Amino acid sequence: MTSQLYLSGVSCSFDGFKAINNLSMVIQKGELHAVIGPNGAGKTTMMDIITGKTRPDEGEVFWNETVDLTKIDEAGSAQLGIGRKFQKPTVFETLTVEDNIAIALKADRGVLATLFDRQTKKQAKKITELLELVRLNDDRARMAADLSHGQKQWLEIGMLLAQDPELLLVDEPAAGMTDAETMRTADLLKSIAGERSVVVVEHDMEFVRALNCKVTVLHQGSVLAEGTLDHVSAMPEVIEVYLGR
Amino acid sequence: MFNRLIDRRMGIFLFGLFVLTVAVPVGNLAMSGQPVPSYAVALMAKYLCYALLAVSLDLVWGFAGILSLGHGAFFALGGYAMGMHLMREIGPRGVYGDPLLPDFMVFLNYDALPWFWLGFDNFLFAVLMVVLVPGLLAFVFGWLAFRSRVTGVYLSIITQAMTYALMLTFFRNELGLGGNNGLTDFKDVLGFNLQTDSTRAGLFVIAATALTAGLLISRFITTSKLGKVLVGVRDAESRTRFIGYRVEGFKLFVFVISAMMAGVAGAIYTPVVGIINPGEFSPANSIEIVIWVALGGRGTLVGAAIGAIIVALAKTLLTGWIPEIWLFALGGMFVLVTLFLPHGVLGAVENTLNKFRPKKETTV
Amino acid sequence: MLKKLLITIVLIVQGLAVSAQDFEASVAQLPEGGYSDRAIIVHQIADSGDDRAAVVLELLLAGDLYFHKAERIVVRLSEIGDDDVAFDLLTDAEIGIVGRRDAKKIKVNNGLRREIRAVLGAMYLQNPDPDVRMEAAEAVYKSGDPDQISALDAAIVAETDDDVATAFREARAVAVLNSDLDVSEKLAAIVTLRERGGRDVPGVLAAFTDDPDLGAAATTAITEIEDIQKLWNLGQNIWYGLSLGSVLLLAAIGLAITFGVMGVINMAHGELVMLGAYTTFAVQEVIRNEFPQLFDYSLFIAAPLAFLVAGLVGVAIERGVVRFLYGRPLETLLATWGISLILQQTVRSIFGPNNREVGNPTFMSGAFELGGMTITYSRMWILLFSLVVFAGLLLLLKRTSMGLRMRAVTQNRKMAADMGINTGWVDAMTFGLGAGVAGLAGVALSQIGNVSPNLGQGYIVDSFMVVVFGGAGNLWGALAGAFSLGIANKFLEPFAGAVLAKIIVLIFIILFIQKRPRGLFALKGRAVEN
Amino acid sequence: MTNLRKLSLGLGLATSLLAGAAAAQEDTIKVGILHSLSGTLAISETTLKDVMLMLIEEQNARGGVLGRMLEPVVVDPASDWPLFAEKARELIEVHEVAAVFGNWTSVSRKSVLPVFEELNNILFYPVQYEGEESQRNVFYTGAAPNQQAIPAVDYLIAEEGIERWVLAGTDYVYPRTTNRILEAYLIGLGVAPEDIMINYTPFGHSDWQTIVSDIAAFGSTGKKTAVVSTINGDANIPFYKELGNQGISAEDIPVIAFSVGEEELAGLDTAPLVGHLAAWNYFMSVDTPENDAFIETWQTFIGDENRVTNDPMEAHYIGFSMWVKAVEAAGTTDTDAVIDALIGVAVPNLTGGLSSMGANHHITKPVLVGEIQDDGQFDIVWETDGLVLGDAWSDYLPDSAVLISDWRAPLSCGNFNVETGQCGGAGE
Repeated sequence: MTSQLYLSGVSCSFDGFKAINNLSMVIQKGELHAVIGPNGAGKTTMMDIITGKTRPDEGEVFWNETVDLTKIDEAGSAQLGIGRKFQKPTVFETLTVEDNIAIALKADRGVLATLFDRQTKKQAKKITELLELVRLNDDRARMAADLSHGQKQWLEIGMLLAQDPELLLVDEPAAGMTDAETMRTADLLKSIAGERSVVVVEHDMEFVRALNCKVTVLHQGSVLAEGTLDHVSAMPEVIEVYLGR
Repeated sequence: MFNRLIDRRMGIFLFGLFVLTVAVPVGNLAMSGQPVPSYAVALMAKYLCYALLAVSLDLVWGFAGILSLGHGAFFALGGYAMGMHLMREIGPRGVYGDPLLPDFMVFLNYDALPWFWLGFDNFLFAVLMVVLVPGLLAFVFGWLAFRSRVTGVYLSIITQAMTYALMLTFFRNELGLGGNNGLTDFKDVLGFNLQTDSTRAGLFVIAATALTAGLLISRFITTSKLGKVLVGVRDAESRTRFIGYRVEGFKLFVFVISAMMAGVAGAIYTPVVGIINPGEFSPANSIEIVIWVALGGRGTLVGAAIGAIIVALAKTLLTGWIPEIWLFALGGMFVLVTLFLPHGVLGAVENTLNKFRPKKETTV
Repeated sequence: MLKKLLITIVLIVQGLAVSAQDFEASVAQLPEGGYSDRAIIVHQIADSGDDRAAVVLELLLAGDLYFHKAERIVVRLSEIGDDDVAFDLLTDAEIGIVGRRDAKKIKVNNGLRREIRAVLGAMYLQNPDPDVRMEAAEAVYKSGDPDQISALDAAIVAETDDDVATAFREARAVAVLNSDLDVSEKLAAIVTLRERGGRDVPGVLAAFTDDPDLGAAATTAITEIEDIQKLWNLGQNIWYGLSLGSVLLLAAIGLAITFGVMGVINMAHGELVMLGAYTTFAVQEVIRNEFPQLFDYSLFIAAPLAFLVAGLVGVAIERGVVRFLYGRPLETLLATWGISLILQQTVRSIFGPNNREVGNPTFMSGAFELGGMTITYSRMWILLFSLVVFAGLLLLLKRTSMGLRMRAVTQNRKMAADMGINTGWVDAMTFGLGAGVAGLAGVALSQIGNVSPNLGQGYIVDSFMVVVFGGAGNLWGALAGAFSLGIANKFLEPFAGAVLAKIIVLIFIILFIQKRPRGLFALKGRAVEN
Repeated sequence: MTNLRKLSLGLGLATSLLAGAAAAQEDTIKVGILHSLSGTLAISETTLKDVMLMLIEEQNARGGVLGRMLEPVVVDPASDWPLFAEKARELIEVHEVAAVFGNWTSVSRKSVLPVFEELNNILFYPVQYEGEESQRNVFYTGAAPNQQAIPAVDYLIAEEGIERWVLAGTDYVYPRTTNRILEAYLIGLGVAPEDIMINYTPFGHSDWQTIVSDIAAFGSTGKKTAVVSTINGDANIPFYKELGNQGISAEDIPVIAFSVGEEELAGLDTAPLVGHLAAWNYFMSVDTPENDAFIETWQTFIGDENRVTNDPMEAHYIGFSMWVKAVEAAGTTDTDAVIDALIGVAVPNLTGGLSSMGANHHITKPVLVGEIQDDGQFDIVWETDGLVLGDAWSDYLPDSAVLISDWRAPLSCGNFNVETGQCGGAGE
């Protein structure tokens, strides 16, 4: 079984401050993986590096053990099949819900291809499916700006799935969701995992527990502990830096 | 396809434009007593050139969020390309009767035509340059700027720097493009004497057609998936990247298209007004274009065209009616519109109309 | 040269013993003939040795001598009340009021002025006032008239002030070179001049480079002086750069606040500068008419007023328009553009479209030599002024509670509001501050540029370049931006010429922004974005 | 609603046109005034607009022309060249003016030329310019290079013994051409090319430090040096201020200017500039009864006893009285008749002579050289004995030396080539 994502000895610092410090981590294909850690532990920077937004100072980042992600920009990583969801939901406010999904839909990203693109039946069907999955089908004609915070979260997840990525990086999906929605999200992510790999960064312990998956604890830019939630949460140092608070 | 390109506002506008395209030449040439005087024909042709220019800016600003404060540069370059052809067409009819050299070269002591003037005696070559030169500039400039992710006000200011630098360059007489006087004293285009009503009417029709084409092309782009991506770029650039679109490519594409459109506008403008000079590069002119768009309604294409026409018309009338104080009126107009018509004239008009009309969906 | 020769010949012909009658005769001849004739008469008057000679020549130099058409004599006019009264030049008897047509001016042109100064210089070599003697020395130096050697020798002996003495020796040196004295004397003269150095000496020596005896000495002297001059020119260029930079800084610094810190694209910024300049004009008008003696202090009165006027207009703009447009920076562009048109036209309607005269107070006019560099006072004071304004602004933003509030609001409007800061008021103050500083800039610019309704347009583009190049929202950025652009411009100018230099700088800015899309000093605080 | 907009646009124009047509019915003769009242040129042109209004008012007081009152039509071309053309068309087509007085820069004139040609109307152009033009519908009342530059240089050589020359100008056609003429002229007089320095600066150039010090350096070689300045309006004030501040006095390096008049000096403290020169065909200080009267009326009209007069104003004064005289001679305002009548018309100028309109549509004027005084006025230090006729085609430029202009029948050609013996390109 080959690894989906492979980080080794990655370090990255911003004017002196080491955000990521010799971080190593492996995500297996189809794995659901939670990353927890206090603020400033380097969770977001890690995602930036994976998605090519930030270049690491040193270390290797490999995709499918072949592609060197440190040489690729955001668009490139996305085209490889890495989908990313931000902590703060960012959707295209002045486009309709439907269009949001439509432009995220997996397709040739070239300029001309996009210019002359005509939507196929198949695509239309796919869009409807996704909209139903994220329960926005009735709002498909509304402007994304008019959606509630939670709905935007869902829309973004929908856009993420529309890209049909092999790896999803999900940053605090539960933020601003009701408990019910949180649980639904957890179920959704679990259902996704398997055919896709999913990395969830989360604060909400309930949520992580609901995922019940492998957990990595980040601290000061490097891995502090790894294992099941029960395992790690039993470790004193973890309690010290994280749960202790 | 038709429904996609022609929504209500576009339909009405194009209809009006079409009516005008027929009525004006007829009224000017065919009917007795000239209900439409030649004066008005030349004026309206000029307005339509401005309208096309405004549309080209709206395409990049209204949809891709690229505020270019240097669009006048593309307009002027197109104008110069056409002007150079018209200069060549004067031939030996210059005041010095030099068969080859334009007058300004004769009294600035040129002994031969500079290399970049070669080929401009050929109309098609000139027309090609009209789109290529602005397009190329836009490409180089955009490639640099978008690749290094210069955005927002920084982008705006360097576009201004671009047009300012070009203005200074074109003011220099060494450049061999007539310096401050620019290119003028044109005789005719493709053999049609520029000083006849029929030629003027012809130019008017051409301007109207160009505007229609410009609007439809822009409309095609903005209603395509690429159009939606551009809006995406405008709203949340990084998101578009994470979805997998190479934003710089998309920006570059519209920027170049828009520049070419501006170039065409300039090319028609030159024979209409009979002169092209470095003044067209001045940053103030480019700012005015932005004002047309904002005033008409950003991101509506039709609104941009209307904005241009309103301002130009106001300028014409005010400078005649109240020459002493017209700037008050114009300045006041800008202030009031921004304060009270946030969506521009078009937006305001439509809102008021929609109050009376049963709610009907209009796609942006 | 030729004219001088002619004069000397004439003098010889007329013989040297000139008496009082001849003095009066010469004076009577003044109105006749052209300038060259008049030059001869000037010499006659000087050589007459009459004690009225100096006075007459001074009056002639000042252009106060007229030919009274009715009386047919030379008179001096002096203004008494509103009308000109004529006095007989020789008897000083009052002849009465003369109208525009009754008297014909005895004209002097540049050539004649030079002659008179030279002659007067010779007369003043022994003048009690050292400053006068200094001027005299310069005048004789310029004339290089060999006839003055003896007079100079006498003066040098009598001279007590060392500087004046050196000036005399240098003047003598030139005279010697033009004289027919022997070579050793002249070589000595060349040495004296070489020690003087400076820009004009090579000019003097250039005439002797082909001289068999002096050639070598002259040439070496020239090269020596010019080598030194080269170094100074470098310094001069830096100075010019700094001075241009200070102007840019003044023009831009207000914008660094309204645009940089608040994110308002204020197209009316240039007009606010203009208002400052016009305030200066108005102040000077009042002073000219009411209390002329205060004129030298006009700027000190104008500066605070300009700050207030521009500042208040700024506040008005902010309260009246801009505040409705926060978060829509591009609409502010549109609105402020409209405002700029209105301001221009207002000024045009009030003060008229022509340029207005803003005088330099004495401490701002003229220049002084710093080694081989010429430093004009106006530029120097403006440079200092710009730095003072900058420092003041920095202190105000960093040290005062007002500044604290401003930064708080610009960095996080909402939180600041929650903390009970009246954001609206702070906005108005910040904008007013930026505008006021623009007004101050106007005061300075009125001293070196023209004061017309278009003044603002000339500076707006440059200001934006500076702010963006430096990195919006950062005062230090503006400082660095202004001076680096200024110096770059001035170093390019000698090679590329004024226009090309500017173009190159602009292209440089465009490319630079590619490298640092957020300017020299990356932006902090609220992002300036659309 | 957009076609409503269109409709109103059409209407707007239509009404303004009708208004024009209607007004033309009334029994007045309309005179167009085409001077910028806003933008960069307002500085110079607004005055000319006012002077025209004054002249027309005066003429009406004298009973108008051909028993009809004159009606001024003022428009604002806003220092925008294409707008000049548009406004010219508006004046002629909509307001049906009998003649137009206007323009300042050459480029604005160039942009209106085709309009006047096509609609066959008359333009009086009051500003000194580079020559190299003679158009049937245009009458040039400003100075041509031979009425300003050449005599000025002659004066400097004769009276100031100048041997070294700086030709400094703003980078546009007038200075370029003038300087080329001067260069040719000077070299013709045996001046060595290395004794001539030519420098061009952009419009509104404001930082003169480097250039002024270059001039000082150039002038420090022992040879007497002078600056011939064709620097354009706006840039002059900073230039002179820098000159004054760097302490370059007229006695060291005199500057003679062709574009600096009383109006420009009004914006300056001239004390440090005393002795610098200007060459014009008129100075406010000219001592003649005509001039006194003119100044009197001007200052009362404008309501400011400190307001100055200058050369282009005199040009309009001359041009206007020539037009009046020609119209009366022709007995009609019909363009062709007036154009013919204008040639040979002689009217008193303000310098005590009779200026007359030459067959090349340029006029005869005296050339004066004045030195700046501390009161912002010029002291006339030299003037030509007789009047000089403006020369449309300079004799010092190879290509134009062969051209002459004579609009009288049978030749009636603006650029007749004496070598080929035929009317050059444009003349039809």
